[in-house]
Amino acid sequence: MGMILEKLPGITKGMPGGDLILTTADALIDLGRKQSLWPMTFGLACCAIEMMGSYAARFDFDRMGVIPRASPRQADVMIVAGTVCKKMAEPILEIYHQMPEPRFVISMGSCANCGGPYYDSYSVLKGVDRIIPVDVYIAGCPPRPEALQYAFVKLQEKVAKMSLKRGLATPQQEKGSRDLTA
Amino acid sequence: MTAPKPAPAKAPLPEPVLNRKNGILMADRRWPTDQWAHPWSLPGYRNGALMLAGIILGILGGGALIGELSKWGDKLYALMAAFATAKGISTVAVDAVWVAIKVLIVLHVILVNGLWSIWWERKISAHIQSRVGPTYAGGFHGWAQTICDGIKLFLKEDITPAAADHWVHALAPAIVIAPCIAAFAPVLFGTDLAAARLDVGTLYVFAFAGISVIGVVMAGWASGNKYSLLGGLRAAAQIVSYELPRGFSVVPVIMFAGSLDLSVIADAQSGYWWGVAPRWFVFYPVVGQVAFLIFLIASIAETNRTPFDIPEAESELVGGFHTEYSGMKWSVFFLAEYAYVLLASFLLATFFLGGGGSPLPWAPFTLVPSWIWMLSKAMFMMFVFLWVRWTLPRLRVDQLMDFNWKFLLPWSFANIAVAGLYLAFWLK
Amino acid sequence: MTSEAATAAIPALRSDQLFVNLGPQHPSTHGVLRVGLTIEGEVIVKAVPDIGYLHRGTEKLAEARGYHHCVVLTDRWDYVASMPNNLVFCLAAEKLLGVKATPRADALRVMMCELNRIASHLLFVGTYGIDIGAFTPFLYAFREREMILDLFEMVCGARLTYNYIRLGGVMVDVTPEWTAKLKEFLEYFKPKIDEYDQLLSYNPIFMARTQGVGLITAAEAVSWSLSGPNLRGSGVVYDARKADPYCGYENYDFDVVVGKEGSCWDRYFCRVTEMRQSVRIVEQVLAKLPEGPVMAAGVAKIPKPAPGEAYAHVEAARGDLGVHLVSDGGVSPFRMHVRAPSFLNLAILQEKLVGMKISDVIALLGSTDIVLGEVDR
Amino acid sequence: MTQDELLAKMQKKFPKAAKTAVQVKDYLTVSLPSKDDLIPVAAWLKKEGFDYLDMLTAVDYLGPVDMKGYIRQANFNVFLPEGAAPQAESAAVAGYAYRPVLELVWAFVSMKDKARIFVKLEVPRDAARAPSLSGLFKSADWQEREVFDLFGVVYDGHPNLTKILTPDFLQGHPLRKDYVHIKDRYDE
Repeated sequence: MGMILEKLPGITKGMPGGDLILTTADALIDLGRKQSLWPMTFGLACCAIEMMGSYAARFDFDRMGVIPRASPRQADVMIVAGTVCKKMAEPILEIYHQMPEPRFVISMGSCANCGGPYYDSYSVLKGVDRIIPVDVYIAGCPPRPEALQYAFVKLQEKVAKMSLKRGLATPQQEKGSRDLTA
Repeated sequence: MTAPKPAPAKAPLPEPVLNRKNGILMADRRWPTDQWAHPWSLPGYRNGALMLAGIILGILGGGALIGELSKWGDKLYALMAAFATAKGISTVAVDAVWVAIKVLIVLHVILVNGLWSIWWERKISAHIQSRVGPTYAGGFHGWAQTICDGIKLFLKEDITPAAADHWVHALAPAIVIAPCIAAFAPVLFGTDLAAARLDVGTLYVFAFAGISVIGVVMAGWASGNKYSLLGGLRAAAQIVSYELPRGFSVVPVIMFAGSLDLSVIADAQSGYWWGVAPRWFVFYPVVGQVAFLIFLIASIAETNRTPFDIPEAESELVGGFHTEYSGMKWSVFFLAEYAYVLLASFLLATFFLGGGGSPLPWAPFTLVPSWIWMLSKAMFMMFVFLWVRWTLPRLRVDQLMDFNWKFLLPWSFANIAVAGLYLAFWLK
Repeated sequence: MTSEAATAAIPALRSDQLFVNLGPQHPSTHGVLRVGLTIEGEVIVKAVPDIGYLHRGTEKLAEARGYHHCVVLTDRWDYVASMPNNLVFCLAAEKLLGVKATPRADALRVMMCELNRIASHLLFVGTYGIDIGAFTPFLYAFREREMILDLFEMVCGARLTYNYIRLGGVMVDVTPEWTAKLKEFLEYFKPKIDEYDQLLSYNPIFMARTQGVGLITAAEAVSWSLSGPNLRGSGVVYDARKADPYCGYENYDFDVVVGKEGSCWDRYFCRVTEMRQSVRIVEQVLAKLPEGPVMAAGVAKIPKPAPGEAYAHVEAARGDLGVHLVSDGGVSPFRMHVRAPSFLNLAILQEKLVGMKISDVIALLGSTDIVLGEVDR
Repeated sequence: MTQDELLAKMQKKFPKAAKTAVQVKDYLTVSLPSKDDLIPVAAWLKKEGFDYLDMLTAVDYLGPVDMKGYIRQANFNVFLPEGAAPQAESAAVAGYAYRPVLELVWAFVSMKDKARIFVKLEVPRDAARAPSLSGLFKSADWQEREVFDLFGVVYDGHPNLTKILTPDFLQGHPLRKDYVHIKDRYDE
């Protein structure tokens, strides 16, 4: 199915109403992807408790179609919630590469953004974007569940801008993001 | 030494546009609490409601059309046969077309059910857990959530893990869902509204329902992942051992109805005791309730749902046998689970709740067409499935096996014995 | 010929062992803990817990921070209940500085720690329900926990890392409407604990899954030096609030909750009953809340305590949390060692897991209620 | 049982165990002259009711901490203006008895009569060896591995003395005062 869609821009180039088909296909695909972003239960430290709080009753994320999935194979978004230590960097990379293709990363909390309160520690990675491309950063230590929700809204806007002409690549990959081991 | 250049005059910052009209701060209609205070004024909400209403009317209309046309099923077939012979086409072609129509109708029941029950489960589980299920997906209470999930899963990258055995990995989902679709052939959708009227209906259904365990084990073994191997083996043990009580709990129903044919079983439950209580098998004093409960528990175990969801226990085996599946292959597993739940609820409605028959003999109830009664009973049983899932914790593997072999099976044998006594003395 | 001999006789039937990684990314390991399980069929033959995936080296960082800055680091040890972390560091530093917190500050400290214990046990009830397979209690427990977090937010502005207890007292005083809201919460919360009992504690499947599973005898608990509900679950009566009272715990009456046989259910039930005791303590503190300032005078902006050593320990939600502070008279602590209860509660796994089934591994791991921030520090 | 009774009882049994000059605030602290009498003292304490090994740690008295052990740019404080003098380093305090020695600390608790005693043992920094208490107390197993990992103290008789907290590729023992951090691939 993905293969047919990759050929669609080429096919519709010559047809009279070609662009109309492309834009409607884009709109439908992006709507589908936007409304069902499935994160992976991947809590590292204190931000994980806030993430659990956001799946709970008051900040219910199921409203936006966000259900936490246990296995990386079925997840679209990886929320890196907490301090990324050097010993944990290896498993994170492995899990990132197990996720199927249109995947996104939300770096939650100042520890994941740039090392946070552990800026000078010998065993903390100064920001998860040193090993995997990050789509949305959330400031705060730990950021409030509303901030995580706003990050999902921002991610949805980013997903809505993906289009077939650019070959279903995620916005991050279009900019040729630095994926060390891609 | 030239004097440092004066800093370029920066353009003054634009005046912040406050939400102010002629001086008064406008109550921002976009604030969520206001927005959902009176939702009907929202365009998205109204359009969503209209779309949903259109879809529901379409499905009900289609159902009613098929319900009515099925009454003249034989005449239609005769008409087609006559037309075919006039044109010189062989009757085999007519049969093929006739069967194709029925298969398409039943297949659509299963697929539409997939859409409906996944959304329904997420809404019910949310309201049980004092939260609000998907609301933004289709504008009106998130009705399009499953469609969005479907579109996204359709376009996910299809990963086959390197350590996996390619063919077995790709074939497993097919083997899980194919028997379930085939098992829907004799299932009753209303009084004598079934795709195929088999006189060995019950046996046929249980035979096909048993094949899916091969697919699950294939998925478990072929994924090359230790967790899915464990999940696959657990699933095999569980499904095979719960086939027995499920089969034996239906034997009293067959003894009372006198035949394996589902429609005969449904008709055997028509009529009313003392003019009020419907003669459903579930209301037979002791035998009915015990058989109903054993069949319900065994069906829950058969469809791998909590409290028997050991194969895909999220907290232990990460994802169970479908850990390594992504995108469309995984959603086939997901669809198969809900198809089996639908199959189980239709069987429960047919065996124990007098499928198609109306619970009260008076006028307004009997005028309701039989397929609406059948659908409402099946949906009620599906609600019980969902309700059990979100309240009970999970059993351990050996407890689950002990419960089956040491509790369910002996009770189903005792139930058959008591049913025999009923036949000998009461139902002569 | 016994069955084992029979299977051994036929080599093809001998089941080889499987090495399974209860990996660093696993829904029910409460964070990043890896347990290398060697299993045979469903039974575990060998278990090697592997920690350090969240080791941030806070003990090394404390040696480069001022005393006031270290209080920020303490919030991130046991991030589920971080009030006791602040308290234990401040008690040790106050012993070095020779400063005594004001009576009102002591009462506020006790109240905040007990509220935080309730919030932490609520999170435990929720996640333990998910480990055993019941998804719904998680949502109910988090509904109450959000109310407590609202109270904390009213007082100190943060939901999780409060930084509320400072050297010499408490950050800010408590407003009258805060105490009114607290009373209202306590009235609302008491019947809720019975609801958890009915929903989870006395649920037959839950009891079947947890009673008689992961038995830890009193001698083993003492030898592995467990602490908190894990120790009391095995019947040992030891509570730092009674043994070594601090901040005025001696003039509140509450009883120490003790389990009987040290099974997963006993540890779970100790925590649920402890919530009731904490509600009793908070009510008594509210009743006789002393007046006066909340911050002791005489704490310098950059404190330089006299050279010496101090050890303070507190009954945190997970056990007996202690801090050993050594000062050489300089700006920053010369050495700060954290006696983390979860680090010791986790060590017993390598011996207890052998011979259990996989579902019981999750049950036992959940019942010890460890938090990885505290294990790895 | 007050501290003095406990000290008296202990000195009757072990005359060499002296009360240390620097006491841990309001707890009894005893120091042992050599590492051979650690096991007898621990065994005796266990019989006396101190059967709960509460804490096991080490302190490095070499001198103020070396700033190269941290990954810090020259001026990490963003609020200081460009070129300002970096934040005050942790300077040595005049008159404090720094000595090149690792001091191992054990804390035993007796739950019956709510008493706590700290036992100290000074060990040379380079060949830091000490007998392992994992025979008497099972909880010593992980705590000794942690002190080995962060300080480099080798405990004789420990079942498996390996790294527990720091990542495998980290050389050196971080909590030593003279630890210098070697940049690895995650630091560039």
